[in-house]
Amino acid sequence: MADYSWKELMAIVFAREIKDSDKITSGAHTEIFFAATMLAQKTHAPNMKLQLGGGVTLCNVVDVDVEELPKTSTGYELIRYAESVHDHPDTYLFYGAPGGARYYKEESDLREVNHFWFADKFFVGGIQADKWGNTNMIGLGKPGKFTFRGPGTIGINDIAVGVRDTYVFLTAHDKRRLVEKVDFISHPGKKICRDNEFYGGGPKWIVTPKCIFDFDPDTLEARLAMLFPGVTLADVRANTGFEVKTAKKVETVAPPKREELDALRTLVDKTGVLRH
Amino acid sequence: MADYSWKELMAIVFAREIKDSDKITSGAHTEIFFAATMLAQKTHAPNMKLQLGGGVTLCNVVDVDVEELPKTSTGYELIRYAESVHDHPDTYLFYGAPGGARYYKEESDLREVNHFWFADKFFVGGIQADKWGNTNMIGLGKPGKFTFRGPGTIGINDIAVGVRDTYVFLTAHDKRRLVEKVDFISHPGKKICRDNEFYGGGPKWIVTPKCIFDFDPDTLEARLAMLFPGVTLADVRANTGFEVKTAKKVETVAPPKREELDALRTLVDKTGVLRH
Amino acid sequence: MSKKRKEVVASIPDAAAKIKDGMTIAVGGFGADNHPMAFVRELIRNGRKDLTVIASATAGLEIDLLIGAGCVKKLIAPYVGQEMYCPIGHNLRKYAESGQIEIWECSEYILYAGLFAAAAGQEFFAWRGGVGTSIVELNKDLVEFTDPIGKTKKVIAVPPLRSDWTIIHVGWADAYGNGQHLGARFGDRWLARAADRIMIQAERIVPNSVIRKNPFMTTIAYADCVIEAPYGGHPYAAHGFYKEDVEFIQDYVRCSEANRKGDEATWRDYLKRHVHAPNDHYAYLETVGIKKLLDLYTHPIVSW
Amino acid sequence: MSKKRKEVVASIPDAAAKIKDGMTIAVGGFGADNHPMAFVRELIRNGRKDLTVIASATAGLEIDLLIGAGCVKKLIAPYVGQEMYCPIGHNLRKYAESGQIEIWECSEYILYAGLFAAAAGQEFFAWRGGVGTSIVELNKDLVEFTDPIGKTKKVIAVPPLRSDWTIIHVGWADAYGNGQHLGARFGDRWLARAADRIMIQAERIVPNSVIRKNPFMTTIAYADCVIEAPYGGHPYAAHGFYKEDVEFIQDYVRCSEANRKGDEATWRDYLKRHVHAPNDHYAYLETVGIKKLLDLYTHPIVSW
Repeated sequence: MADYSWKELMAIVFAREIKDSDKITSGAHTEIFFAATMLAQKTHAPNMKLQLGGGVTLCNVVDVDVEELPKTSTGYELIRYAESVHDHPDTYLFYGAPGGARYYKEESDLREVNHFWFADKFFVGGIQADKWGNTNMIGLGKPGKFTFRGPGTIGINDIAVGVRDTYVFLTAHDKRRLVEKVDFISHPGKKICRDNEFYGGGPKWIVTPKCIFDFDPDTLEARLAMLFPGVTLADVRANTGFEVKTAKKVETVAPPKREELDALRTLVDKTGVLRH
Repeated sequence: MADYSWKELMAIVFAREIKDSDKITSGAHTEIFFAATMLAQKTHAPNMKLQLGGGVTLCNVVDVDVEELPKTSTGYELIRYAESVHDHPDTYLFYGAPGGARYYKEESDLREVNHFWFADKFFVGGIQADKWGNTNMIGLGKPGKFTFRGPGTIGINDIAVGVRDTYVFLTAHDKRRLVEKVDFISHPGKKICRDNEFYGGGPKWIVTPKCIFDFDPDTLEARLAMLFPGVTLADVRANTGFEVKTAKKVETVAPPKREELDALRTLVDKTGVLRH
Repeated sequence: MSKKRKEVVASIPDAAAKIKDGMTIAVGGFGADNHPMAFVRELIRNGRKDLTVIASATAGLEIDLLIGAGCVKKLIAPYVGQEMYCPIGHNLRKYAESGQIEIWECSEYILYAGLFAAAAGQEFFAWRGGVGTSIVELNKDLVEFTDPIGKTKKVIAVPPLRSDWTIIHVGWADAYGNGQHLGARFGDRWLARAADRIMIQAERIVPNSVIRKNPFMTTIAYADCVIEAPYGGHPYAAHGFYKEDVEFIQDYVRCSEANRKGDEATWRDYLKRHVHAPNDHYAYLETVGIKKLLDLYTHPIVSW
Repeated sequence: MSKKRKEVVASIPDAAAKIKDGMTIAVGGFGADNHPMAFVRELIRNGRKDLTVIASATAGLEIDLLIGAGCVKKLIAPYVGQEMYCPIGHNLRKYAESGQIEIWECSEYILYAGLFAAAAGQEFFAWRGGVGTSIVELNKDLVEFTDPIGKTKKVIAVPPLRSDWTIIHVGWADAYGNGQHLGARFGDRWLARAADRIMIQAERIVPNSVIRKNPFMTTIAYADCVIEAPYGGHPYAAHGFYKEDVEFIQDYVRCSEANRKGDEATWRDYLKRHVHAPNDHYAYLETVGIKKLLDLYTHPIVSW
C-alpha cells in the first residue's frame, strides 16, 4: 500500500505543474490546491504569484511558517500569509493580461512580468465534464426543471475568458460525471473558448482519481494522457461516459518522491490535513 | 465698502443652499466650496454627507476643529476631517441614486437615506457657459484647431448623468464667458440632460460675480433670478453674450448676516483664506 | 451653535422590523465568514416571506437557512454551499429541485456586474464572462449583444441589481453608521453600494474617534442603521474576533440534509432549537454556551 | 531547500532606461500630490520623446513639464492644471494650440472606463457619461451605441487604455515590489492595473515585515521595478511625508507661462536649473536646500 494519500498525490502532481513565473488563483478544493501552491512557493517557485480564496489574499509563504494548512478558502488566518488583500470583485480587475493577446503566445517576454494578474492557472470543480472539457456546476435536468441542483457556476465562466489554463478536477471517476454532453455548461471547453475568441484557452487537463486527460490540439477533444499508479486503460474506459481516445503515448504519473512528500509534510501540511 | 470679500459672500450663499439631507461632492474652486460645505455642516446641516476632493475623503467636521481652510482639493491634511477614504474611481461607484428614478421625485422618502452616494449637489467651473447652461472646459475653436485650449472636462459630464443639481460657477462675468452657444460642451445643460433621459437635472444655477441665473422650467433656458448687492439688471445685460431673460421677480441676494460671517471666520476660515 | 449629528443605532428587533415581506435584501459575508446571523435569525423569527435574496458571490449556509425557513421566493446567487462541510446547500437543492424558489442564474462577476450597474447608476454593465455558457439561456434578464467597437465578439449586458436593504456584518462601527472590517471584505462593499439602504451588524459599536484613526479602513460609510451583536456571526467566523464553530455547522448540515431527504421533523426541530425558542440574540448565545464561544477566539493579525 | 525570492529594486537611471521613445506611460498622483517627479525628471534628462502619456484624472504640472520638455506626442488626460496656482497648464496650452501634441479627449470616468477595460481584459467598457457632450465628437475611438436592454438610451463604448509602464509614487515599498500609500490613493491603483509593467517610486524602501503588518494597506502588489527616491515627489506633496513647495510651483508657473508667451529662454533656463544641470536626484535636492525640504514636513495623520 502506498505511504501517501490520494490528496497528497494530487497536491504533489499539481505542485509539479507550477512554474516560477506563474500567476495562480486557487479555486475549488481548498485544501489540495492551497497545499499544491504553497508547496511550489516553498520549493521551486518562490516568485509564483498566488491569490488564495475569496478574501483575495495575495500570499507568499517562502519565508513564512505555515502552521496549519487552511481548511476553508475564506478564513481570517489566510491574512497571515498575505502581502496584499483586496475586495473580491477586484480580482476581476486583475484579469487583463499584460500585453493583451501578446501575453498568450508561447515564449512571450510578458510571461516574466512580476505583477499579479489573474491568471495563468485556475483549478475548477464540476459535477459533470464532457469530452470537450465543458463542465457543469449548475445542475442536471433541463431549463426550468432541475432533477439535481448543483451549487452554481461560481465565477468559472468569468475566469474562462482570460485565464491561460484551467484544470478541471473531479473527485470521482464514473459515467455519471464523465459524459458525452453536459446538461448545462458553466465552464466552456476549449472549442467554445476558441469559437468565441477568448484569450483564455479553457481546460488544459481533466483530472480524476484515475487519470489525467489532456486535449488534442487539433480537434480540441479530451484524450487520455496519464494514468495514476495502479490504474489501467481498461478501467478508465469502463468508467467513462464518452469514447476514450488516447494521446500518442499514455504515461503513468510518477508517484511522489520521498523529498516531495517530506517537503509537503514538513513545510506545508504539518498537521496532516491531506493525509487523512 | 462691504466688510466681507466676494469669496466670503460666495461661501455663505452656497452654504445657505445646503440641506441637512444633502449628499455633496465638491468640485472646482476648492477654497470657496470647501468653506461653504464645512460651514453648512458646522451650522445647520450636521448630517450633510460631504466628499471633499480627488482623494475622496468623506468628511464630517461637526465635532472637528478646522485649523485652516484647505487650499488644494488633494492635500494630505484633508484626511484629518475624514471618516472614510476611497480611491478616486470609486466615487463613480457611488453614483446610482437609492431607488433609481424614484430618488429624483420631489419629496421622495429616499432623500432621507443616510448613506453617501454621489450626489445632490456638485459645483462646476467653466471657461464658457451658454443660455442653455451648457458649459465648456475643453477650449475655444473647432475640432482639430483650438485657438484656446481649456484645462479639460474633468468629470463633469460623468457627473451630469446622475447628480440632482449642478451649480455652474464663473469667476468673471463678460461676453466672452456668457455666450449664445459654447464652442464645445463639456457639461450638458438641462435640455440635453432631459433629451438623453439622464436622472441628473443639469445646472440649477449659473453663478457669476454679478448675478445668479436659474432656468425656466418649461423652456429650460437660463433666466436672471438674483442680483448680487450693488449690481443692476442693465449691468448684467451689458456684459452677457446672450439675451437676458428674467424670472418673474428678480431678487437681490441677501448680504451675509453678522452671524453668518462670524461662523465662517471662527469655525471654518480662521486664517482668512477667503478674506484676501 | 452647531447641531448634533443623528445617531442610527437600533435594537435587533427594531432593525429587523424594517424588512417587509416581498423586499429585496442582500446579505454580506462569504463562505464560512462574516455573515449577519443574528439579523438573519431575527428575520426568520419574524416569519418574513417572499424575499428576493441577493447572496454573496460565494454564499454559505446563511442563505440555505433562509431558504429552508421559507423566507425566500427568488435567489440571486452564483453559489450556495459550504466547501468541504457541505458542497451544495441541502435546502437550496430541496427548494430548487421542487421549483419552490426561482433562481436568477448568474456567476460571480455577473452578480458584481449587476451590483456595479446599480451602484454606478448605469442601465447595464457589459461583460464577456458567461458567453458560451448556459447562463444566458437560463437567465432571460441577460441580453447578449455584439461589441460595438470590434463588431465581432459577443458581450452580455447585465441589468442593475439593487437591494432595498443590504445587511453587512463588520468588526466595529460607530453610531453614525461608519463600519470597518477587521479582516477580509469579500464582496461586502459592492453589495452595500447597490443598496437603497444599508444595515450594519457590528460585533461592537465604538466611538467615532476609533474609526477616524485610520479612515482608509472604513468599508461602509454612513449606513442607515447599525445594530450591535457580539458573536452575531455565530456559527460562522467573524474576522478579527472568532473562527467558525465546526460542530455547530456540521449539525446544521445534518439537519438540513434530513430535510432534503424528507425528514422535515428534524429540520423543524433545528429551527426551534436555534432560531425560534431563543427569543433574542443573547438567549441564542446561551444555547451555544460561554465556554464554546470563548474557545472560538482568534488572535489579531492585522495591526493599525 | 527553498529558493530565494527575486528583488526588483533598481537605481533611478537604470529604471528610467526601461522607458523607450514611443512607449505609452501612465503617471500617478493627483493634483499637487504624489507624483513620481524624480523619475519624470530622469526621463527628461534622457531626452525621451514621442511618448503617449496617460495622466491621472486630475493631472498636475508634472504632465505640463513633460509636455514642455518635448517628451509627449499624445496626451490622454481629462485635466491638466494646478487649481488655484495655475488653472490651465501653460505648456498644455502652448502645445495643444499649436497642434504639437495630440489630445485623446476624455473625462475622468471615460479615462477610468478605458483603464478598467484594460485591467479586466474586456474589449470595451460601457458608460453613459459623455453622452450629449463634445467628447465623442472629439475622440474617434469612442463609439456611441444604444443600450441593448432598454433599447432607448445612448451609451459610449470606451476601448481599453493600456500602458507599457505605469509609474506610481508611494510612501513605502518592499524589495519585492509591494507598495503602500500612506495617504490618498487617488486613481493610482487603476493606472497600475492597466499597466503591462508597474514602476514604483517609493519615498522609502522598507522590510517586507512592515508591509505585512497591514496588508489591507498595500495598494500596489508586486511591481516590476522599485526605486527609492526620498523627497522624490518634490515640488509636489507626498502624503504622509511632506507638503507641496508653493514657491517652487509658483516659479514653475511663471517660467512655463513665459514659454507659452514666446519667451523660450526663460523656460530653457528653468529646465536647465531644475532638470539638466543637477545630474541626479540628490543633486536636484541640493538645489532646493535641506532647510527648505525639512520645512515641508507634515505630521502623520493615519495610524496603523
